[in-house]
Amino acid sequence: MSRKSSYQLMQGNEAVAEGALAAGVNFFAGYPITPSTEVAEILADRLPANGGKFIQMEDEIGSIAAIIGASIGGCKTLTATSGPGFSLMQENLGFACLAEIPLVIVNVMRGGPSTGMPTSPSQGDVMQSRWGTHGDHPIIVLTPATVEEAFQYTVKAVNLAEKYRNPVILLMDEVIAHMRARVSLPPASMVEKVNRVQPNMPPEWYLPYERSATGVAPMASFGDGYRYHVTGLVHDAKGYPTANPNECRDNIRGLFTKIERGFREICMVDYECMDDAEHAIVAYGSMVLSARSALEQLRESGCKVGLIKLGTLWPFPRFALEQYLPQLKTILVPELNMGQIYREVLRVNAGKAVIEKLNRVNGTLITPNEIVKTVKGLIR
Amino acid sequence: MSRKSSYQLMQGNEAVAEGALAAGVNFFAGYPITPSTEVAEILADRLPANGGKFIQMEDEIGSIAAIIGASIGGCKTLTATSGPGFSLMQENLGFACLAEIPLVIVNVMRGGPSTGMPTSPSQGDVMQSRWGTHGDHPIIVLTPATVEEAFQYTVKAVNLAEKYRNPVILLMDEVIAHMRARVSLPPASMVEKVNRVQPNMPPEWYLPYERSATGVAPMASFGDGYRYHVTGLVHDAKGYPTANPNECRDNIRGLFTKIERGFREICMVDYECMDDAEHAIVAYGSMVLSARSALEQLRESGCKVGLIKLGTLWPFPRFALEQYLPQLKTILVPELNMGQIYREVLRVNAGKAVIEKLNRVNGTLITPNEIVKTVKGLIR
Amino acid sequence: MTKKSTLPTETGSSEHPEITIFSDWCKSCGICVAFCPKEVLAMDENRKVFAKSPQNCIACHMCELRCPDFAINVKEVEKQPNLEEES
Amino acid sequence: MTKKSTLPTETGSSEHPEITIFSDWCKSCGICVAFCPKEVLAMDENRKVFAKSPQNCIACHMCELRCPDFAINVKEVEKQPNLEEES
Amino acid sequence: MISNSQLVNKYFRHNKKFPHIWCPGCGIGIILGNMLRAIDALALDKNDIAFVSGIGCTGRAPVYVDFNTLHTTHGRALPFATGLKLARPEMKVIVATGDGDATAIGGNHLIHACRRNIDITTIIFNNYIYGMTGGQYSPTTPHGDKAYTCKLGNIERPFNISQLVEAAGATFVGRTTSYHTLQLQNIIKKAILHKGFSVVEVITHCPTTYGRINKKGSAVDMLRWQKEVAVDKSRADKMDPKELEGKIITGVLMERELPEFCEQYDTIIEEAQNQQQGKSK
Amino acid sequence: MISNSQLVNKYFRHNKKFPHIWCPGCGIGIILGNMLRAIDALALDKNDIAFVSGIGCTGRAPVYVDFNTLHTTHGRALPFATGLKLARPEMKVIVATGDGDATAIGGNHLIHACRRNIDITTIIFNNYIYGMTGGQYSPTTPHGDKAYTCKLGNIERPFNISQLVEAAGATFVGRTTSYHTLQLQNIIKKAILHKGFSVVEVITHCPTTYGRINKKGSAVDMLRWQKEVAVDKSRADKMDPKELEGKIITGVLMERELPEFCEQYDTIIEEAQNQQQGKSK
Amino acid sequence: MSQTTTEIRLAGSGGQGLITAGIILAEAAIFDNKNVVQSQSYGPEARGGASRAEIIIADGPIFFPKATWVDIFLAMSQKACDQYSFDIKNEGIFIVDTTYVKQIPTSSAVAIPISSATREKFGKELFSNIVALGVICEVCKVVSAKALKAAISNRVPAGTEKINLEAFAFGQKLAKEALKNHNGAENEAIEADT
Amino acid sequence: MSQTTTEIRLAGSGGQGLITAGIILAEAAIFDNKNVVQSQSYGPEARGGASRAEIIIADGPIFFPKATWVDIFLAMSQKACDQYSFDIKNEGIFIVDTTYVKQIPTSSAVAIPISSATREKFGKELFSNIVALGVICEVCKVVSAKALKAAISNRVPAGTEKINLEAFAFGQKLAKEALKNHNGAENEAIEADT
Ligand SMILES: Cc1ncc(C[n+]2csc(CCOP(=O)(O)OP(=O)(O)O)c2C)c(N)n1
Ligand SMILES: Cc1ncc(C[n+]2csc(CCOP(=O)(O)OP(=O)(O)O)c2C)c(N)n1
Ligand code: SF4
Ligand code: SF4
Ligand code: SF4
Ligand code: SF4
Repeated sequence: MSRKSSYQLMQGNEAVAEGALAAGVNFFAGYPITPSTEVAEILADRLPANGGKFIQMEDEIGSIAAIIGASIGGCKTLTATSGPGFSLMQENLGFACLAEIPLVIVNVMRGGPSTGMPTSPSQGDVMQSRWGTHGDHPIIVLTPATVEEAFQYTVKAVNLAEKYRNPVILLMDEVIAHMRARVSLPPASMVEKVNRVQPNMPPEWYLPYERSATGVAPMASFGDGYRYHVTGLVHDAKGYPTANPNECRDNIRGLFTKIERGFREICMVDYECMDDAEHAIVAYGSMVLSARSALEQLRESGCKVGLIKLGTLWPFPRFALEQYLPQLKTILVPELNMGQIYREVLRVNAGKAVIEKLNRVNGTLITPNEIVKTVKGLIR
Repeated sequence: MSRKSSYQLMQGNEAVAEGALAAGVNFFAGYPITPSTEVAEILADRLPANGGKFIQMEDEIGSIAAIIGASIGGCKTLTATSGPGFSLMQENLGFACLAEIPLVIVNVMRGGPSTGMPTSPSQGDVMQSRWGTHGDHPIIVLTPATVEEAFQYTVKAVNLAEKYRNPVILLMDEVIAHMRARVSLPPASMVEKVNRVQPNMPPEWYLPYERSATGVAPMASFGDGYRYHVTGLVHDAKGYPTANPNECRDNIRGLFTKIERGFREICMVDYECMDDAEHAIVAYGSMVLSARSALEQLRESGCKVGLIKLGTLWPFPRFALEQYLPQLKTILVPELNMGQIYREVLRVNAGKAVIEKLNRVNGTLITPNEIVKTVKGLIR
Repeated sequence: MTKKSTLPTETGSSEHPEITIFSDWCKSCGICVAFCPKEVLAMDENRKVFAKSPQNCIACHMCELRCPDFAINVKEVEKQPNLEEES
Repeated sequence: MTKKSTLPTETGSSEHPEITIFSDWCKSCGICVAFCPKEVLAMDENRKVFAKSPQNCIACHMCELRCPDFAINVKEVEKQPNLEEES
Repeated sequence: MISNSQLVNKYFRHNKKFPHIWCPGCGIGIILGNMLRAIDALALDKNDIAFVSGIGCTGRAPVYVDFNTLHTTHGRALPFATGLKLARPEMKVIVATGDGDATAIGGNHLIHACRRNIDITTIIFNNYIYGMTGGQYSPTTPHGDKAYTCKLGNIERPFNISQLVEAAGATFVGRTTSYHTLQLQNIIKKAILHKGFSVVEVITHCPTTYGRINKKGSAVDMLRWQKEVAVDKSRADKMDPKELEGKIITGVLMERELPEFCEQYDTIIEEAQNQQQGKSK
Repeated sequence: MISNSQLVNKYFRHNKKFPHIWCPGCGIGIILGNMLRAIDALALDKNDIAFVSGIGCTGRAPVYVDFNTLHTTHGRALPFATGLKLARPEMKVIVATGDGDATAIGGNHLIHACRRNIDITTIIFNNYIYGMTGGQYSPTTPHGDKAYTCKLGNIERPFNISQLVEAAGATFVGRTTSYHTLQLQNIIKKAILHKGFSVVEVITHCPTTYGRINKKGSAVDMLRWQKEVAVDKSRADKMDPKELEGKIITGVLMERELPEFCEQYDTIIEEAQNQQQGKSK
Repeated sequence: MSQTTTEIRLAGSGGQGLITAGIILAEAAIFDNKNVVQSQSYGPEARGGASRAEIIIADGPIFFPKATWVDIFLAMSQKACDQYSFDIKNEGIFIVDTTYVKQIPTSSAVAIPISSATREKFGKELFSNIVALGVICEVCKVVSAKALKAAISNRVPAGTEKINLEAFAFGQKLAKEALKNHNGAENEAIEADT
Repeated sequence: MSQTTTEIRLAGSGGQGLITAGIILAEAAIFDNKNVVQSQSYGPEARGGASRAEIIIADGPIFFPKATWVDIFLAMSQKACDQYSFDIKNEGIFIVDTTYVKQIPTSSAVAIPISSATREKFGKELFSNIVALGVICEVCKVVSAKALKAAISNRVPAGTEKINLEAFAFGQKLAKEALKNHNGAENEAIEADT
């Protein structure tokens, strides 16, 4: 796509597709679903033109399976879906976690549960993105709040997936996915691209699950001469199934270790007006937009309010809160769900500040004014 | 099955099947999976003999779909699965939540994620059972700690499902599912059976989603003359799709209201030695067994330790903790996962007691001795 | 909208079949017009169907059977339907 | 167990094909014994296979092809395999 | 014949649901109407009918009509219907499903329902595309045709639904188009009366997506095409394969008798109860 | 011919994996061995082979052999393999799957892989039952036979896999048994060489579950049965249907040439790139 | 209308192309070097229902992407007019397509038979959305005609630029006439280049 | 062996029927009016691997269902013997089937060729597990022979009760002989009815 000026009008889903291309994604498998379909449609056009591949699978189970297969074949892969499809992907998402396969799932959240409100905004899948598959596992979940971030976070998602050999979820509200805004994207050459570490030892020495100092093992692609085994069973460093308790422990705990080691790099948090804040709004996704508007008004009327904007939801960036807890009297968590990140805030808060939630599940947004009113009520 | 004495040897999975029959379950659809398969095998034999129906579906998605269909047809329904199958059921589980269909899913947890450790005990699916499907929704999750409870809780699960028009998950560790123990089951006639409330107004007046004072609407069976609509879209009191924000709010919030109203009835908690306890172990499932053994030893050696045994995991029985927080110095949460209920305990604790976790994810149990040692370490 | 508020726009005389169009439901797809074997129907300037030549109607009911919106109704006057061969 | 530790139990002389049985791998299913066209093989009292009549072996390799456990090996002495018609 | 007014009066729900959501000229309404006429002709009791669908434009059909209606998840109408039918064998269970719903995400349930020969009538509204999500290719999009995820032309080959369901075990297979409304009524009637799993494939048109991107003209043009390509089985049987190229054979393509699932299950119940009585004696 | 020792040396992984997990006499080992012989005969490079499986006793095959091996989730081997193949079209992708894995939970992926005609060789180990979970009926369990979830006899009818995959679009269909090891090798060789989606159904035996509950005797007895019921296609073509009742026709049942998916995708890439160049000019 | 932020809402029914119009308007704002956010509401997943596009144009940053206090409202169907006019500013500009809006809620509305005039002029209603853009441009001057023309050429299918620009000019003309009647004052006919 | 709690472990390989033996033992304990918990470990999902059944018998409540300090251990394969004997009490009873266990880890073990003796006597090893129960009954007396016989009759396939009871008696006999050699003392031959 040739750029006519440094600014352009772009939709959130389009920005995701552009981000994927910029990050080097060369394989997409998916199944259409509102409100994420534009990502697939754009990549169906753009990938082959860039020598990449697009395949529409028979369902979402097949879609995630196909990108796992392609990732094992060495591709940078991504799929895009929404709640119902994301639910169907859960089993194979667990496979990717355990087998440590880099991939990105874009989940554009719509009102739920079930078919729910297919074209309405929601943030109902926050906890699901962390806990949706069975068995204990860590995961990385990013959530953009603007169209520009939809681009940036997609790049980041692909890079983190590659770096940590882990699935990354890009969780986006329908609002961000469907709104169009003026953006200025960096030229492709300026975009940082991370590639998974490949083994450089002789094939006989290669242990596909032996963690290096970073906690991540190098990953060979099938067909490159490293013949190894990939399985959804708990496995040893060679990749072979094991029932040995120590090996099992090492396998599962190792998944956590690598993410813990990368914790600070993975966590993206922005702070706005927090220096002197006595009250904070913790927000993510579209609620950042409402909160920012509210913040302007609140500061104008002299309230010492700040914004903690979560770009990373999981692992939950607890430090972002902890560092401000000593100065905070109240924290408001506005969400388009019944209070999911609210629970995390409560946990981390450990009884210190007063925590309040503001929730909406009727398919409409919480407006800036509602936040202003609630914060003022809290401050009293 | 004729009883030879009031005591008999019974396996956990067998007790679930017996409980289902005692509660009046007359429809089972499932797909075999270790370690839950015995439930299906027993019911395949026993249901037709009791005039009920058993069908083996092509997968778990079909299994839950079939029991939803049968439940709408008026049957009391149940399915049994394990992690991978439970993950596949998530989408339709959300349908059942939103459409308010009574049914019971038995999830016998095995080591995960993915295929994991198919025959090893685990408690890895605790958070998934609450958050596995997309969109915000409440759910009821019970977890038995003995073979006898496997029977009792299955009955309770069926009854709660019927009473609240809601899916209920019976979450069981592999240990409980596969161990055999001496049990004495009540005669079928003594087992309390709850049936969903049926409408008794003329069909034209029937509103399938108009909440009564209990927060639950009466549920007609298809074929009984009440022709109504069931959908996975957010709907109004008639059951018809709506995009009206107020109706949407009423629909989603109403799901929560009915469970909140029933909170105390739904929550099963047992307290052992808690009266004078300064330290508590919070445990569920097989960890109750380890904890009880440990408790005996700890009390013998004079430690003021008690046990809070959670029979209901979701909605999380926060009051069970809250009432004891003033007297507690420390709380230990042993789990066969990386610390899932631990998070809930932390949240409810709100900084009051010292909370410690004890986790295992290698396919083996935490032994009583390990708990004893940890508690002693905590007490110092 | 309930049926009651849908006012029939046009009815024929008692000699030929009675053609009723519920114009609130009509989405102007033109199917009835196109497949009427007797060119009874036509579209007005607001792209709503009306019976231009009701007298030609043979009550074959093809417009009724093919209207995707249940928006057209043909009532014959004491006669049996005259179903046309379709293929 | 690695292959090295698996001691071959029996070998034939150089006149007839050399039959090797890896008895650690043999699960005593009896397939090789049943389908040997020349009744070369038999089961010992521990239900492990041995070559009872190695001299009769025609190196048809049917035992090898059908052993589910890769536990039997027939090596002909400089001869081409004599593959039996199967059906 | 029942008129549209009578149809609406007798079978439609009388609240805030009309005009329906389908695009101008969409074939779904035509098929729905003629399905209702078939049901009317059979004089079935509305209380005994369960009308089940998945997700898609087609999936929106049940909400309008006054039966026991169940709008399930995408691709899963058949297993929902299977559970319902087995729980209520006396009911007539009819499934409305799009080509994507039936053969993409729902393909497995379709072939298994065929195999089980459970007494359900499945009407597949085959418009060659995913209508609801705005026109991506489906497993029935013809090779070479365009959709919004294959703007350069579809490289996949379409399923032949009739062949597939026959091979999977269906015991009644019919096919027609939304143009051939009388044949449609006729086949649906037969399918409902058939004891066992019956599939009726209806070739229909989505002018908004498939029609637009493939430049197939208006709904009227697309109906004309259906008229042209359809050849009744009785005629086709006499034609040679060359002549039939590009044609769609319509009619009852296959019908056979095999034991029905629910009936067979009744024998299992009987046997199990006999055995149990034997034991307790 | 490569001997077992050579086979083990050349193709098996040399660590702690033997003896394998399959029961005494189980046919899976036989099929695996003869698949390796076929591969050996084709002189393929081990680095170019991806061996993919789902879950089940059959699914455990890949871990033993020294290829690029991928043991996926239950029923999903084919979509994993599809992604891998499309990412690495130069590799030979072989899928090992049980009857349950392939046609129960995985049935949809199977028919869609057929339809796409993607160049993957799928070997279906059909033992008529779910072995791994201890013997529940599968979509191929014969009508009337027993399993641990149908002790009174199966009321469902089995899929005819060959018919199903042909109707779904497979371009190579072969069938044989674990008894007919030479034919097995032969068909697998042809299937691997076939450009397009190939299915090889191997009738095999699970003495532990299906054999036991149906009183089919030992593994040896079950192999004898395979020998008896198998009729080579060349012979079967000359026999009349009556004679063939209860028989299983073996051999290459169908082979046809149709454009392969990955190759077609290459033309899309070419076209898209041409268009883009056209644009940027 | 605030100096720095203008909220515009275009509402009508499914096939009228108002989302496209919204996108063009937004893109034009960018060409005018303004900041912009555009969003839309979908009805139920299927087609034919009410459709609504919102465009917020500002000099500075824009946070909340939905209109809360609408400056300019275009209604091209009665339903849309009834449903989406509740939050129009008192001093806001209200444009209605009288082809479809028969009950006009305020006497201050600029009432133009956009669709029927388009049909008369071009034989089909296809270009009504572009005609509407011409109207908006003329009535509100929130984006320049130059930018709008550039945006139109950029977004419409290749080969249809000319006729679309004609439609735009036609809209401008319609508006001018209407304003004459409406305001009783002549509006400037020259393009408001910036 | 503690007065109130006895932990028993039966270990061998897949097809030997030790889980069934464990179940029968547990059921017999119930017939003896004791409390009991039985559990087993599975190998990987498939068959043929090591197999282990544990039975805890007590007068009072039993909480933890797994053996932690084994009183009675039966090993019917070398692998099981090697793998599962680490937590046997010093004073525990160690029974090995010398058919398959060639390396016996303690000289105090009661060594009986259970499988080969069964094969000799009954033509097949099918009944080895029941023979083993006879041995255990005789060696340990943890449950009564009467209860065991009742439990056997209850659990074995209908029609095979008689031969199974014969196998049980045969096991008792084998044990008696072995104990003679082992202890140098004659054990009582009468059934320990309770
Ligand atoms: C699990 C899931 N995946 C995807 C979707 C999105 N979706 C809705 S309808 C549909 C396909 C519609 O096509 P078809 O079944 O042919 O019906 P039509 O709309 O053409 O009638 C899709 C992909 C969904 N609702 N759920
Ligand atoms: C999602 C899921 N459901 C169920 C299972 C349990 N399961 C494992 S293998 C299997 C079936 C095995 O049968 P088949 O595919 O015929 O292979 P076989 O074991 O006979 O070789 C089942 C149901 C699973 N692992 N995952
Ligand atoms: S067929 Fe129906 S909707 Fe179409 S123009 Fe005629 S009356 Fe209107
Ligand atoms: S076929 Fe193999 S496993 Fe079976 S008995 Fe012969 S050598 Fe042993
Ligand atoms: S999108 Fe297509 S299938 Fe859907 S309602 Fe419109 S015309 Fe019909
Ligand atoms: S259970 Fe059956 S299929 Fe599985 S390894 Fe044993 S014999 Fe083979």
